[in-house]
Amino acid sequence: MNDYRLEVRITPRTGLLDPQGKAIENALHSLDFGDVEDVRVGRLIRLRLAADSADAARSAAEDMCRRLLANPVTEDFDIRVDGGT
Amino acid sequence: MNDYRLEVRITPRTGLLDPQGKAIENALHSLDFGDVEDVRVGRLIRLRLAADSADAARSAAEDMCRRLLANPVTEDFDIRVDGGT
Amino acid sequence: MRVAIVTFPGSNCDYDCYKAINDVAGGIARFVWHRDTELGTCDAVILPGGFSYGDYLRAGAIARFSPIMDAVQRFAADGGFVLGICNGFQVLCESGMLPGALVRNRSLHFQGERVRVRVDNADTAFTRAYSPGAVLHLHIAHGQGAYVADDATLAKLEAEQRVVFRYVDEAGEPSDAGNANGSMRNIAGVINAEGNVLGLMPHPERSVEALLGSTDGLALFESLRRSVDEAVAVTDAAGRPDWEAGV
Amino acid sequence: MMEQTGTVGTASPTPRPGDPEITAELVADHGLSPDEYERIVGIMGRTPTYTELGVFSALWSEHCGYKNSRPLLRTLPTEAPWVLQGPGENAGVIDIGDGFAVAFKIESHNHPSAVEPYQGAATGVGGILRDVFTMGARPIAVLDSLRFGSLARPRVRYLFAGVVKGIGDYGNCVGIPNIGGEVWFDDAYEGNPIVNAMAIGLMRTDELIRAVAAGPGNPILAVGARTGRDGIHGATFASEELSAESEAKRPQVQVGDPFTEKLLLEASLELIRSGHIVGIQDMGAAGLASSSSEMAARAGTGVDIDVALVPTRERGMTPYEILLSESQERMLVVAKAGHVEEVKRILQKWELEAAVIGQVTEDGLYRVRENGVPVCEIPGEELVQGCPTYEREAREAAEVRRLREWSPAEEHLAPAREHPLRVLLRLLGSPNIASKRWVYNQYDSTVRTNTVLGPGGDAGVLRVRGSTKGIAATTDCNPRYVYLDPHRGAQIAVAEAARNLACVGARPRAITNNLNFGNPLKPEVYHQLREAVRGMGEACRAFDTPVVSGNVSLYNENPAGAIYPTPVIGMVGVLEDVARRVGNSLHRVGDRIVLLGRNTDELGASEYLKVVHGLVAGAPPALDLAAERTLHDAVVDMAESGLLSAAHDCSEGGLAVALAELCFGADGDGVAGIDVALDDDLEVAPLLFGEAQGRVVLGCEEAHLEAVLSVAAYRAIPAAVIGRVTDLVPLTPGRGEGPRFRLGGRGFSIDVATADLAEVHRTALPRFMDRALTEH
Ligand SMILES: Nc1ncnc2c1ncn2[C@@H]1O[C@H](COP(=O)(O)OP(=O)(O)O)[C@@H](O)[C@H]1O
Ligand SMILES: [Mg+2]
Repeated sequence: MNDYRLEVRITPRTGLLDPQGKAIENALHSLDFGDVEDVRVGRLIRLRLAADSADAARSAAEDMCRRLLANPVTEDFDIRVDGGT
Repeated sequence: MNDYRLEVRITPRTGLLDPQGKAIENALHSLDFGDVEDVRVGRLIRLRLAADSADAARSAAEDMCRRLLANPVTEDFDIRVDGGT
Repeated sequence: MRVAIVTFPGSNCDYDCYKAINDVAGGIARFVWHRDTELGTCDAVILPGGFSYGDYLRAGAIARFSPIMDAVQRFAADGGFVLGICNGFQVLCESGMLPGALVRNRSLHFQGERVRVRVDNADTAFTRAYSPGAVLHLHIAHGQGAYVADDATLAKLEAEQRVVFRYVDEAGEPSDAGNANGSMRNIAGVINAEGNVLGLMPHPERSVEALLGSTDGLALFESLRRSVDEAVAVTDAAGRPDWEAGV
Repeated sequence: MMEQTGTVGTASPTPRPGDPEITAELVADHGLSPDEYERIVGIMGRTPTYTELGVFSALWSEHCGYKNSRPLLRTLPTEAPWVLQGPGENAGVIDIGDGFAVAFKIESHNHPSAVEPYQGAATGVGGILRDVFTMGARPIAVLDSLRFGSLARPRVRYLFAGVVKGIGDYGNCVGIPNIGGEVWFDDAYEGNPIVNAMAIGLMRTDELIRAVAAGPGNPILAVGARTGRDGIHGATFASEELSAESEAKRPQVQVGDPFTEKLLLEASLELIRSGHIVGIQDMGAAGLASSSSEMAARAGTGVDIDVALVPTRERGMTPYEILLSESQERMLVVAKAGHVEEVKRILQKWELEAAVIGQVTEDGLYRVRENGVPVCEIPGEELVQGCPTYEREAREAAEVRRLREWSPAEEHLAPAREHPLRVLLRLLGSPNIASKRWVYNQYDSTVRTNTVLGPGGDAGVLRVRGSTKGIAATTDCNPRYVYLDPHRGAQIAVAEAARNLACVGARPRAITNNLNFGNPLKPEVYHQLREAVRGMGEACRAFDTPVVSGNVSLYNENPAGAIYPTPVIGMVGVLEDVARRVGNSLHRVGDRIVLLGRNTDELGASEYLKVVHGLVAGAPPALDLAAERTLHDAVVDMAESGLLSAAHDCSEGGLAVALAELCFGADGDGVAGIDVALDDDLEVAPLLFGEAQGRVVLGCEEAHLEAVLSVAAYRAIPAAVIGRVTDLVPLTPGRGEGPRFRLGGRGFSIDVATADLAEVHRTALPRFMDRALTEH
């Protein structure tokens, strides 16, 4: 078994309203970051996982996302696997 | 001016308790993902920014983090810049 | 006591503070819109509870950039009394007027309930009408109210007796069981070094009438009134403009 | 600009490039029957365009058109001298005296919550708040009535947690206290939870405004959030059964933004009070299509709207999409001609967008254009009122009749193997009876500083500033009763609501109701609906509580069948002197405990049978409407005279549970000890756990006992002094310690530390829910 560090990024589905992103965008504009657009706020989940291979780690993480971490109705996710020591 | 896609990752300071991460870790264990450890939950902010260069984009984003996006008492941030079209 | 209550978009305890000041605490309150740049004449400022900017990003993070906040900072720097309640406390921390930060409750839930809070410093402008160590029944209503700060800050706060309120258990002790939301050292409210800016998560304005179940918050406003009266006696002599009553 | 577009041809709309062809299949996909489609063609005198078909399908859906329920709803009482506005508006309104009026309504978000519990429930609260503040009333309270499957299932825990968080986050953020509600669990709701939210608003009687598009020439504005593609056909969606396909319709999920709602709320009230507008309505179900056509129909006018003027969130939206989008936090405002700038100024202050999108016309036509080109033109009256209504075939399920005729055997009457104490503990720990603190602690119940009694009591109570009055509200429905006997079950739902109000000292005034039923095309379901409405109407007449608003949610089914029929009653009452409200915790040592009403041998449909014997059977308890009414009047009289220190009705779990609950301190602090002796000649189970109606348990000072008994005697209400409060502690003691709960009678006695009962009651829900986060 190897030790992997995973990063799961969960973001609101495109097309869905993201009121938080909108509020942050407005705030950035009023702070003179006028060139900012399309602010979307998601979640970042970092974790360590013991697995046989990077692929196994990734597929476990996908399973976690589908079952618990991401809301299948409103969120998309993607996964990065690092390490393997 | 080029168009950059930035990803700002904001995570709870190491050392600070992360009750949300802990709750997710427990839930994953009870779903038989027993090998998961060190779960930390942060925020992922994606945005588009017009800037002269990738460096300029990054430094604008750093400024945003310091002023608004991250709370220096509790959070660390890091930034990824993509694109430049 | 002339009190300016700042209304941010999303504030929702502004009216409650207004009624507590005007109807019960014997003061005169007035709303100030967050876009205003002047507070007008006043003896104290309240940053009320609620969800300024929807609590998006972090509670209080966006509101602290509201135009009025410059005036609030100046007012505080001149020694004016500033009271931040719940979201107002979060705004004060975000703006650096108070140390520390307020993060998600340990329960991970919004908590709307009555808790026990001990007055750990009854020698401040905001708590002088309480007896030291008094245990109050106050309501909390927040999702991000766990107080955190680094060790050095905590040590300094303790050393300077700037932890004004603490969550306590039935025995009046700041135990883990009595810690309503997972705050470090059970901290429910802190004051700045100068003693004129107080922030607390519980809502004293919800406990000023017996009909609603508790009057334990009343002495906070009473304390403020006394402190203001003393301060005003000095400043009015200095010739500040008169208060336009009832505006 | 409008003048200009108004002159661009009045030729009938023709299909837009890219519109699908109108086929029988497309018509069916829009939830319209061939007959209904024929009627549409008759109204139009031609084939409708795709846009027109979409508009018809939304307005003729069950949700907007009430096609299966309207004939039944017409039989309900809707009038009383104090009713200022009955059904048909955004919310009903009653006069409570002293120049104040109260607006209230309940609404379901069952289907959206089944798909996405958090957003589904949150947007449900958002919608019902808008219905109330568009009447000119400031929202002062929310209540929520919830039903879920069994908590043993992770999916149910996920739904339950998500719904509660959604309701809480939305209402908390807007700053409206939650003052009550109910949660009930049963397998019948597996896969199809019930999420009903009720809102109450307060105004001066002269601030009442109706949602009308009056005055030809007046400009129409779209206000608030931009229109996106979310929720298109939500109204049709809400009128279909849940299936694997509805899972696939996921992009319809609407996202709530309570922050914008709060701004809309303040801006709307300011607009209404400014005198610059003539009408305002939420763009709720079926969005712009229904709000604009309904406002016109109420005024007998027409509208002329250009969708190109509607601010959108996404590019390239078609007229069809713009008209039917259910994006949240949007309102339609009809301004007075020449006042648009003033209206916009008020909205700007609240950082809200507004755009003039059309005007009121006098030709009665519902006309929509895209950049001046007509895309939809429908006679408004027919569109809004022409939806055919149906009286369906009704037949009671033989299975239900059989269950109702069940009668208890020896083993049910005297739980020999289980000591009554064990039964009591099991009932107190049953999720249906256990404390709902886990739920309402996630709600802000004290914001606005008017909450005199919050959740956890028999009803919520608010004071009315500037008056001595109080407003009380409750939601009730025991769906097991309605399942076993829809007529009586619905009557009991109304009776329990009225009894709950009486227990806090309020006189019932009016109801709103949410009819949550299955597919009305099934004769058994239509039978339930018809009988429940009949029972509800009768009970409302008996209590003088007319129906002023309501909502119908049909097709609540899942693969396993229909839900229990669930006609939720939201009742509002008035206290003349709010200082005389009565709580449901015994709080004075020496107080006497009095039972009003009579214990019976009934056991049918009880929580006891379900929990202890796994049975859903028997007839629900008998209900004597006249006796109930007398009881409520008497309890309110006693409360108003200051005779009562506590009152609590007997409902699920019967007398033993009611007594136990009276011993748990308010706010979760403290417990009381009591000593109660019953001398009824009844079997143990029906006496302790039967759910006979018409019973209230009172606590009163010794000095008031005679007065209490004489009020009861005067009204010929059976009254028995059954015990007294022996001791009291302000903190909750540890296990086995502190005051004792003593309850004895013929052949049984219970003697237990009250703290032990309280702990079971308090910890049952957290035990399920605090395990861990749950799977989807
Ligand atoms: N979903 C909910 N939201 C708010 N309050 C609730 C909810 N469910 C239950 N409560 C509170 O808990 C109390 C007890 O619930 P319940 O046992 O159903 O009461 P009752 O039998 O008196 O109607 C309710 O009166 C209500 O105040
Ligand atoms: Mg009940």
